[in-house]
Amino acid sequence: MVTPNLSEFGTILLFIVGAIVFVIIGLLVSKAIRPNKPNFEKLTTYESGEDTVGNAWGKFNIQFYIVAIIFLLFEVEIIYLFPWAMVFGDKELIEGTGWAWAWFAITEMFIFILILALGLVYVWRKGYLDWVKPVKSAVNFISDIPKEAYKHLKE
Amino acid sequence: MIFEEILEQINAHLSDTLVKSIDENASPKAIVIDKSSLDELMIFLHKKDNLYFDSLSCLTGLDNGVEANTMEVIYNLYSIPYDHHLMVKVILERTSPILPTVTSIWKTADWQEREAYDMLGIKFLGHPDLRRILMPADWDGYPLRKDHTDQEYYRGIKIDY
Amino acid sequence: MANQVQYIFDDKNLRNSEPQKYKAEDLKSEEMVINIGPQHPSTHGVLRLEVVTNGEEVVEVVPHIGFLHRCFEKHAESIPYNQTIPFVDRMDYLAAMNSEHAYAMGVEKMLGIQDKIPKRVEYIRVLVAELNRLGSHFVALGSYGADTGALTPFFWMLRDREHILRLLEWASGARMLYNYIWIGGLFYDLPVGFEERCSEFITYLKPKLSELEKLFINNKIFVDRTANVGVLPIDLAINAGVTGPMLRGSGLKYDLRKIDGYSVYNELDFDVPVGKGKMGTVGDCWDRTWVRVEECHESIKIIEQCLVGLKGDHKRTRDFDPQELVPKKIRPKAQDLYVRSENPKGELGFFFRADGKSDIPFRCKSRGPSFMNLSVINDIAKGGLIADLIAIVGSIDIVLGEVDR
Amino acid sequence: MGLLDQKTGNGGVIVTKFDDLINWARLSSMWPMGFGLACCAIEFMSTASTPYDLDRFGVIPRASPRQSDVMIVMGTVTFKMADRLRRLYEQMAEPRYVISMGSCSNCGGPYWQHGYHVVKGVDRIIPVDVYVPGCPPRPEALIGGLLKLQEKIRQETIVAPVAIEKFLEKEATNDI
Repeated sequence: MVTPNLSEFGTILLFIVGAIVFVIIGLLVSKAIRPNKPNFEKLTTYESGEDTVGNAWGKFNIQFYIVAIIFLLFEVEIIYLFPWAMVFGDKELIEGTGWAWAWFAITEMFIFILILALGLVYVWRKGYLDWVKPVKSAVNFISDIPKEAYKHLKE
Repeated sequence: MIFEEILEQINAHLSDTLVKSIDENASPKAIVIDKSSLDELMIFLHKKDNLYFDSLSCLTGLDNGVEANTMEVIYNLYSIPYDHHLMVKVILERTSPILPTVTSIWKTADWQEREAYDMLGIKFLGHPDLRRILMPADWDGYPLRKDHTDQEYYRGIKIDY
Repeated sequence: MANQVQYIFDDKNLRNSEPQKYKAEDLKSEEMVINIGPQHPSTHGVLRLEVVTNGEEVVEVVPHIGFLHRCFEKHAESIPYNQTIPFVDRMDYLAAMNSEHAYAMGVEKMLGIQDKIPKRVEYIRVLVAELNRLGSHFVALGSYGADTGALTPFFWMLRDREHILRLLEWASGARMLYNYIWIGGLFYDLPVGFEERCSEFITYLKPKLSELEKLFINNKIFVDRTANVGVLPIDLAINAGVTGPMLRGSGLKYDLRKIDGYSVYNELDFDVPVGKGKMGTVGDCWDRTWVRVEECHESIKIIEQCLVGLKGDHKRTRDFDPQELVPKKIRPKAQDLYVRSENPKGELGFFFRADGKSDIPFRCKSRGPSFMNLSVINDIAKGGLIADLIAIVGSIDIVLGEVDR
Repeated sequence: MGLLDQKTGNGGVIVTKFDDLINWARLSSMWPMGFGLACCAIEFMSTASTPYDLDRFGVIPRASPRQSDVMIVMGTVTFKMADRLRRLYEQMAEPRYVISMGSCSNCGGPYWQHGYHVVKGVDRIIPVDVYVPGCPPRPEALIGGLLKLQEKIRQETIVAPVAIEKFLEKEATNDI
């Protein structure tokens, strides 16, 4: 069997290049086929048939920002787990140290996760996670006619 | 509470010169009043404990044509607790049809008065925002007037067939 | 010569024809104006809602209507009484039979022949009107399911409605807009075998309705989406002129078929469902939908009684002519008249002014129930979320032909 | 659909013209924009649902004009709606077609005489490809309209008709 002179990463590179080329061909062909006649009306933003009011760069409520930050925090935590997982399952290391490596790695990771879990508990208890629901203002309309007048029409 | 008793209540509690005339063969029976006493009568009909006209079923604007030179606004009132009807007619002169609003009493009058203004040009004093409700804002003329002729083009589109 | 395009484009056209209430400068810092505009799947037609929102919360809703104003009142005062019936159909195109029934009753009352209408005609009118009420409620429930994210009820309901359309087409010749109830009688008598086919449909329909309740009305997601949402208190409902399933959903037993007892409704026994707040507070979206489903059951009861009546003592006889009382020249004497009847959406009223000289009404104003029901949307949608606003618009069940007339 | 299938038959390899392939792709997936105005919209709903299924023609109602190829004008077009209709038509992506469903949008329909607020035919606002008569048209009529539009798409070609342009240019030069 001819030994492939491409290294591991070579095949991955070929795969990536193939994917990119495939996509570009698809886009170019459809760009060539479809008619392209932009005019002012067509480029206006679509808002179910109406003009838009104000621009889209409105200021958002602060709650969205807090939830995004907390999400980002735990996302980064997961990224740190990837390199750890690669090293943790390494055969030679585990035999070499007679399982000591496995125990050391797992306890170290648990400590790392526990600290972050502490952060989550703090955030949860402080109430930053729960969404501030708008309180529905009851319709305060008092009719001049007393309720007893409709008694016979209400069971 | 038939029509005559309602009339007695009105004459007893308000001035008896208030009801200008009675239209017997209208169904429900109608009273014709002057626009100056509209507010006072409507509040009385709404709040009086044995009348309780709590729903304004239908508010109709009406143009009697150029030669009669009058316009009418007709209120159809109904009382849910006592299940009786009343029709109140107000006659206005055609050149400047203006009368007070009743939106403070019935919230349903808000849109109906805007529609009467939109269709016939009847102005309601004290209405929160008297704008056109059905026709485009830049449509000129009031369509339901007897002497209304459509404009020739709107946005460049021929209106008539 | 075919019309060539005459439209003159100008980018201020949109603002001039229907100006916005809120300009960009008079908005607070994080408020935004969104147009749930004329072309939107959940506005059930061409309704435009200008919604001022603060993040997800709806601060104010400004409804803009008039996009389907088809000048009904101008037509009604330009053509004779009997030729206006097709235009009455096209006002509430989901419940054409009920609207025709109201209009015909009004003109008959003006002519003074409303007591001489043969019993069989009255029973046929009530039968087809109740069938049309079922069809209207089916579209309301189906599209409300589509609004809140469940497409199955939409297809189920329109499949069942197809049977009704075919029955009414068999009777009157048209699927949706019939011109079947004439002033003084009917256009055709019921075809032979109609009663049997109709009772077959009713027996087919009953399990379908209970199936729908299990799948959709008592569905946990639907209940969470609609319970305690858009609560309409009874005082505001009465004062704002809201009628029909919306008013009954808020807890008032107010049904014109019972109160006025027009046509032969006083001979039939059916009861009026009222919102009891089973899943939330009284008068929320769920109650309105539940009242509509219960009304479907009541309509089925009425249809069964009508069928018994039509097969029993009001049987089809050889010399029965549905058009015998239809007057050739309709010229009522000079009078004003206000007639009202119970449409699937609420109280449909017609105000006539006949001048006695011609057979064209001097003025005919129609009071559309959806026009009034829609006017409360700002009060009940304010403060909720945008998704709740969509659920509220669906629960009001508006038909734009009737809002704009 | 007749375009591509008579070219197979021997082993499933399709040899076809470029135009046929594109037209076949376009006509088998005509996505209409949900532009329901009045009674015709309800008739479209019953056409799109169970007994007269539109999905078998590849017709899936889309909510926004950006993703739709066909604008089915279902109902009465009023003057207030005319500006919006024109804008929505302009916002549709280019190979776009218009089906005018119902006599209201064909010519003003029952509102032709006293309808001061009704546009007497949607072709006064946008160019129309197929007119479907009826008030409201029966579901079969609407499906017929869709098939008629498919026939129209079948004859389309991407290559500009060069011969006619050359002839017009020659015509224009020698009569100055």
